[in-house]
Amino acid sequence: MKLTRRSFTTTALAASSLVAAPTIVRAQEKELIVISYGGALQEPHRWLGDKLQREIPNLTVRLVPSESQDIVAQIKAAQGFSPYDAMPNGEPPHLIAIRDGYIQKLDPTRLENYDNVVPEFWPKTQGYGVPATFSLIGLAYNEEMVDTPPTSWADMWNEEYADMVGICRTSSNLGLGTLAMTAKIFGGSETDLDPAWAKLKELNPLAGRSPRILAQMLERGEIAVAPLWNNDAAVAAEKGLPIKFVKPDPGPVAILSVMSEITGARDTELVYRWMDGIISDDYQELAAAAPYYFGVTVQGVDVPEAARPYTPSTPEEVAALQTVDWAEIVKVRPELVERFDREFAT
Amino acid sequence: MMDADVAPARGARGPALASVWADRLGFFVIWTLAGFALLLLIAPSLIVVMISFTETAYITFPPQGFTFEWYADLFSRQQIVESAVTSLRISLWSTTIALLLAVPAAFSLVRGRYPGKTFAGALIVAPQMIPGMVIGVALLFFGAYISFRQSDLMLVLGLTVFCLPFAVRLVMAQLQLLNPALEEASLSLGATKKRTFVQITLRQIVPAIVAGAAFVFIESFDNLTVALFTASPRARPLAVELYNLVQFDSSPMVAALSSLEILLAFVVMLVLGRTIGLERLAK
Amino acid sequence: MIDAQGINKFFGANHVLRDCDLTVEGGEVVTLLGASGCGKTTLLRCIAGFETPDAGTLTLAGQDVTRLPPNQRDVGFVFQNYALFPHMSVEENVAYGLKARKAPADQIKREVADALDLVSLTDFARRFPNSLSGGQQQRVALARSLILQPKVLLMDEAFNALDAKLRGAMQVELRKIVKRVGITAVCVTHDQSEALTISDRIAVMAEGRIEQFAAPAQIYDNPTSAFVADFIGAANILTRDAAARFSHAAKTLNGNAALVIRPENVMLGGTPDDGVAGKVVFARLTGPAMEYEVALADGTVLRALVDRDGHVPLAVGADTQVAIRNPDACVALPGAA
Amino acid sequence: MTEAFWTRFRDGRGVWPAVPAFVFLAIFFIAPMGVLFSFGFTEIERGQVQENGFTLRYLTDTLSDDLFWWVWWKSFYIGTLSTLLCFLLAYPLAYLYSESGRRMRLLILVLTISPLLTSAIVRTYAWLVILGGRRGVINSTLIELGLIERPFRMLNTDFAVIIGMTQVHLPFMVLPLITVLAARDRNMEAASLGMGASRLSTFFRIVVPLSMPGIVAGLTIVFALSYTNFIIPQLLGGGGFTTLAVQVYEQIVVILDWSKGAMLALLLLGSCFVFILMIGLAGNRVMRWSVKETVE
Repeated sequence: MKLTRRSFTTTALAASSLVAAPTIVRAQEKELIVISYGGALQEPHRWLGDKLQREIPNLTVRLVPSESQDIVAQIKAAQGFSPYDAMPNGEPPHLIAIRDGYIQKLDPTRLENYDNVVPEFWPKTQGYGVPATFSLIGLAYNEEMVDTPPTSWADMWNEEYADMVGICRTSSNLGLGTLAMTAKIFGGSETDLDPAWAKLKELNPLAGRSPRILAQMLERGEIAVAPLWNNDAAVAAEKGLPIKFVKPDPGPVAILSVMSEITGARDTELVYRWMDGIISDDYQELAAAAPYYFGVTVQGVDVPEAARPYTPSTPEEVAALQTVDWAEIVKVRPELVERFDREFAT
Repeated sequence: MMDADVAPARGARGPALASVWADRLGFFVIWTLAGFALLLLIAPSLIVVMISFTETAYITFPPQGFTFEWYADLFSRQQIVESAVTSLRISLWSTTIALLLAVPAAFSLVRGRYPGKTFAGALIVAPQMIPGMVIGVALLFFGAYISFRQSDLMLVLGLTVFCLPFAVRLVMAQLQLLNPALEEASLSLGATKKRTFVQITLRQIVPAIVAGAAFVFIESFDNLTVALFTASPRARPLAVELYNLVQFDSSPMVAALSSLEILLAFVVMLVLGRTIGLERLAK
Repeated sequence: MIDAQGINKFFGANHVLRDCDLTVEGGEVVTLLGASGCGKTTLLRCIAGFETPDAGTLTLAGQDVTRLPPNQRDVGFVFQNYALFPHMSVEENVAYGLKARKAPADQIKREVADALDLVSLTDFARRFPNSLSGGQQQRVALARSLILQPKVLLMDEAFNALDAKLRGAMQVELRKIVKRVGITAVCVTHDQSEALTISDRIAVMAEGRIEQFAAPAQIYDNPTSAFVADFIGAANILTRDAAARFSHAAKTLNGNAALVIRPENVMLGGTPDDGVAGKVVFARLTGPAMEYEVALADGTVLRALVDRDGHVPLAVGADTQVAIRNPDACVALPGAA
Repeated sequence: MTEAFWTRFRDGRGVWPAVPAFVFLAIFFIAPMGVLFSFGFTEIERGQVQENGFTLRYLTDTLSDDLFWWVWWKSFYIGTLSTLLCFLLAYPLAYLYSESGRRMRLLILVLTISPLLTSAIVRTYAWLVILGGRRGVINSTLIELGLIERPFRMLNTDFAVIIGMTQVHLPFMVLPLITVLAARDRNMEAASLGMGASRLSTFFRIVVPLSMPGIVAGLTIVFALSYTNFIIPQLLGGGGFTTLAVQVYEQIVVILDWSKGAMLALLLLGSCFVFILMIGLAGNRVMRWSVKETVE
């Protein structure tokens, strides 16, 4: 190829117009940036985003798939100029976000669907954000690798699964949930986690950096059993992989996800439209359906039959749901993250 | 000094038989390692491309069936397409800025005569010694300090800092090879200094500028370490998107996206090979 | 045409040109000759304008150009390795100067054709420099300079890059072309035979000074210093005492410090009364003549060049008589040998 | 533009053409590095730098922390092993290049340069596919062939990280070696063979020592890259795998302790420089012959 002056000029012109273009277009746009989940679990948010984009002219809804941890780092760096508008948080990071002032108090009068929500969920939000969905931490296993499926939390320590158990780092809710649950069944508590560390270490587990990565490890057959989110297990099973989910005795851990307005959001009105959408029947029906099986937080939405293995479907199962005193856990979260390295660094 | 295995030359006699076999074995090992290195360079790309055509919804080897579904899936995802455009835009900016800074700096560092030139040279190539992550983190902190937020601009600046040394060094290397007599010849033939600069000096370092541009562009396009800390969440570059996909999504779509990046690399290499030759690129 | 007066140049503390005066007439070919580091290239670059003298004035065709940049001087320069632009074809290289002067396209075309014809490279117009031989490259460089019809053509070691055989042929070729064009030329070389071949006048330089500036024959026959005598051709330089043994030469010596005797002026095998006894220590054939080194009794070694016609070669170790053929052709030098 | 402008630009006379680059680097490189440095010695709470917050706490805490030294050792060991493996593979390849004809050379160049133009994530991703569990390329092939029944655990091990780093950094080792090996003076080898040395001993006694400059350059750059890489350990090492670079990321992004993160980044950078310096000094010792002796 010979570089002539003309071809160079043409390229330069084309390049500069490409560079300049988005700035011109963006000027008249409205934008809502929402933290979302990664992979297939993002779809319900996508659906709601598309719906809002149809309803509101010039609106772009951007979904940022992320584990919420690095998002909080960015919000912190932005010092009050958050680049994001709304985010769903599981209970532990929700408490941290309230403490550090990253999210805003909810004004219930601005929500049309406020009364839709099962009233018991409201206190858990502590007045910040709307209860979006809930998910379960249970045990997932790879059918091809396991002869007798686990039925209780204690089964993780079964001889059969020796060296084939995975756990998630304590930087995630999944990891914290696993830790808290282990503490509970082995005589500890939220304030006394030492038994849990000892028991987990006994497992000689393979650690996953994040829940999604842990799920992938299970999918690839690197591990046979792992505490996992019901949603991730459901998505993997849907793909045709031999992944099964059990609600182990005495019960799976339920964690509520709260959708909140982030401090410094640019267009509060839009954020409220989004939160209202989250607690609408349409959205909840979709989120509860295959293959996501998110737990619903509103009244009157039926849980589909196929969701049975993944969600609490009988009153007994609802009663068995385990809760954790997250306030105690989040106080020491940094130490717990570091402790993981100290215990499990390989 | 006489070593055991270095036989002294005794007339026309060759090395001892044992040493012939040692030779064969030794070189067999050397060529085997070379072959393994070649395999290591090519196999991962080939496997990723193969996987991208599988019909299963998860990654499996050997791939089953043949489908373009994952490529279609890729282009139907607005977010991925947008991030590709973002990366393109960011890369063009950082390439332009890096070259505008690098070319004059290279002239000064090669031809200038002033005290402290060595130090100046060391300063300009210093970012090369700093891992991208540290540059990204430093910019993030610096931004927090002066209320300069993560944005396209911050990303462009970070990438420019990171890539500047490559561009400067490439242009400097070429300038050092330039024969100053060519410029004198041009002047003695009556050309103006501007004409001499444009037609002789600049024209001669065009290969270095093209190579520099290509490298800065590709590095900016692919960079994750700087981008992770400086990119605007609103317009995330492809590398960050891909990093998330690898972690969050186990579908073969990731393989499809990777295959396209591999294809892009080959196209760029073809262009570079045609314009300046790969042998020169190696240096 | 060229008038350089009192040129001085320093590179840092290094005094590379010392009071150089050089006057070149129009149409004359002048060579700056000297060993490497003598300042000849610097002087040439001063004339070209690549260097500015620290003292002295330089006039080209009556115009003071001392501080003028090279592109305004109207001089042509042929570089040591020709400095052909590698990214341009032969044609484009030759046309470069005219294009820089914004000459009309048809004129450029015509003149490039003429110039290539002059150096017999018409068939190579579209080739690139890298595909040409050294001699061809040199002719391109020459054509590239000549096409602009400069007042002066400057050449820096223009034959260096050629092999020995081609070099001789190209020197003759160059002299012919330059004379045909009638241009004033200044060349730089360290090769005395090249200087003798192409020059009308030679300026011998040493340590930043012009030692002697004269026609080749004048320099050869009447060197003004031992350095010049030694640099051009071979020379036996005898001290006063050594020279005194040769009775005929005493008159020429005339009280000076040293005597220059060219080897061809040394005669071997005469009778003892008109010669000095010596012993052959080295002998070789140079083609038309035999060259000997003969040691005298006091250890002085003389070189002698003897025409082979009717000469019976002497063996190493043979005793012989050394004499001077023509005492008038000897040159007496006032300084020390 | 004036003639003077172009002269000065062409000659690069003076500092000024480099000034824009200097200013740029001063603002966007030196200053941020300064902030990073100062953050390592400052109390920061919720993103706010505290008044009179100077502290050596982070330095002393880190240096007295067993975990830090453990992680440092891990980084060093992973970096060193993958650098050596890189060298072991790159040298024969570069030698093959120098001994090959045009076509083979082109092939080697294409295969070496093309990974440089592909993003590191793509190449790391490939290892997830190759090493990953029972569906991975290696295990599924071995099981298919009936050689093994239970898949090897390859992903999420030190081995995975080392092999991943080796592959990703191989071109950086190959290129400098190609440059020195292809340009070498072959008369030396002819002389050695002529004196009766075997080919193999010629290779080890003549070819390898004379390519020392390329070796040092390759080792330096590959070590620096491996030692500071945090993507490959994160993707291939598993949740329990941690190196200094990973710790920096964890502290800043997950634990949100900027001061500690900054301190770790400084220690990472400082120790990296020390190792690079050591490689350079070792190289100089080996290459004593290349130092020009001053002749009096």
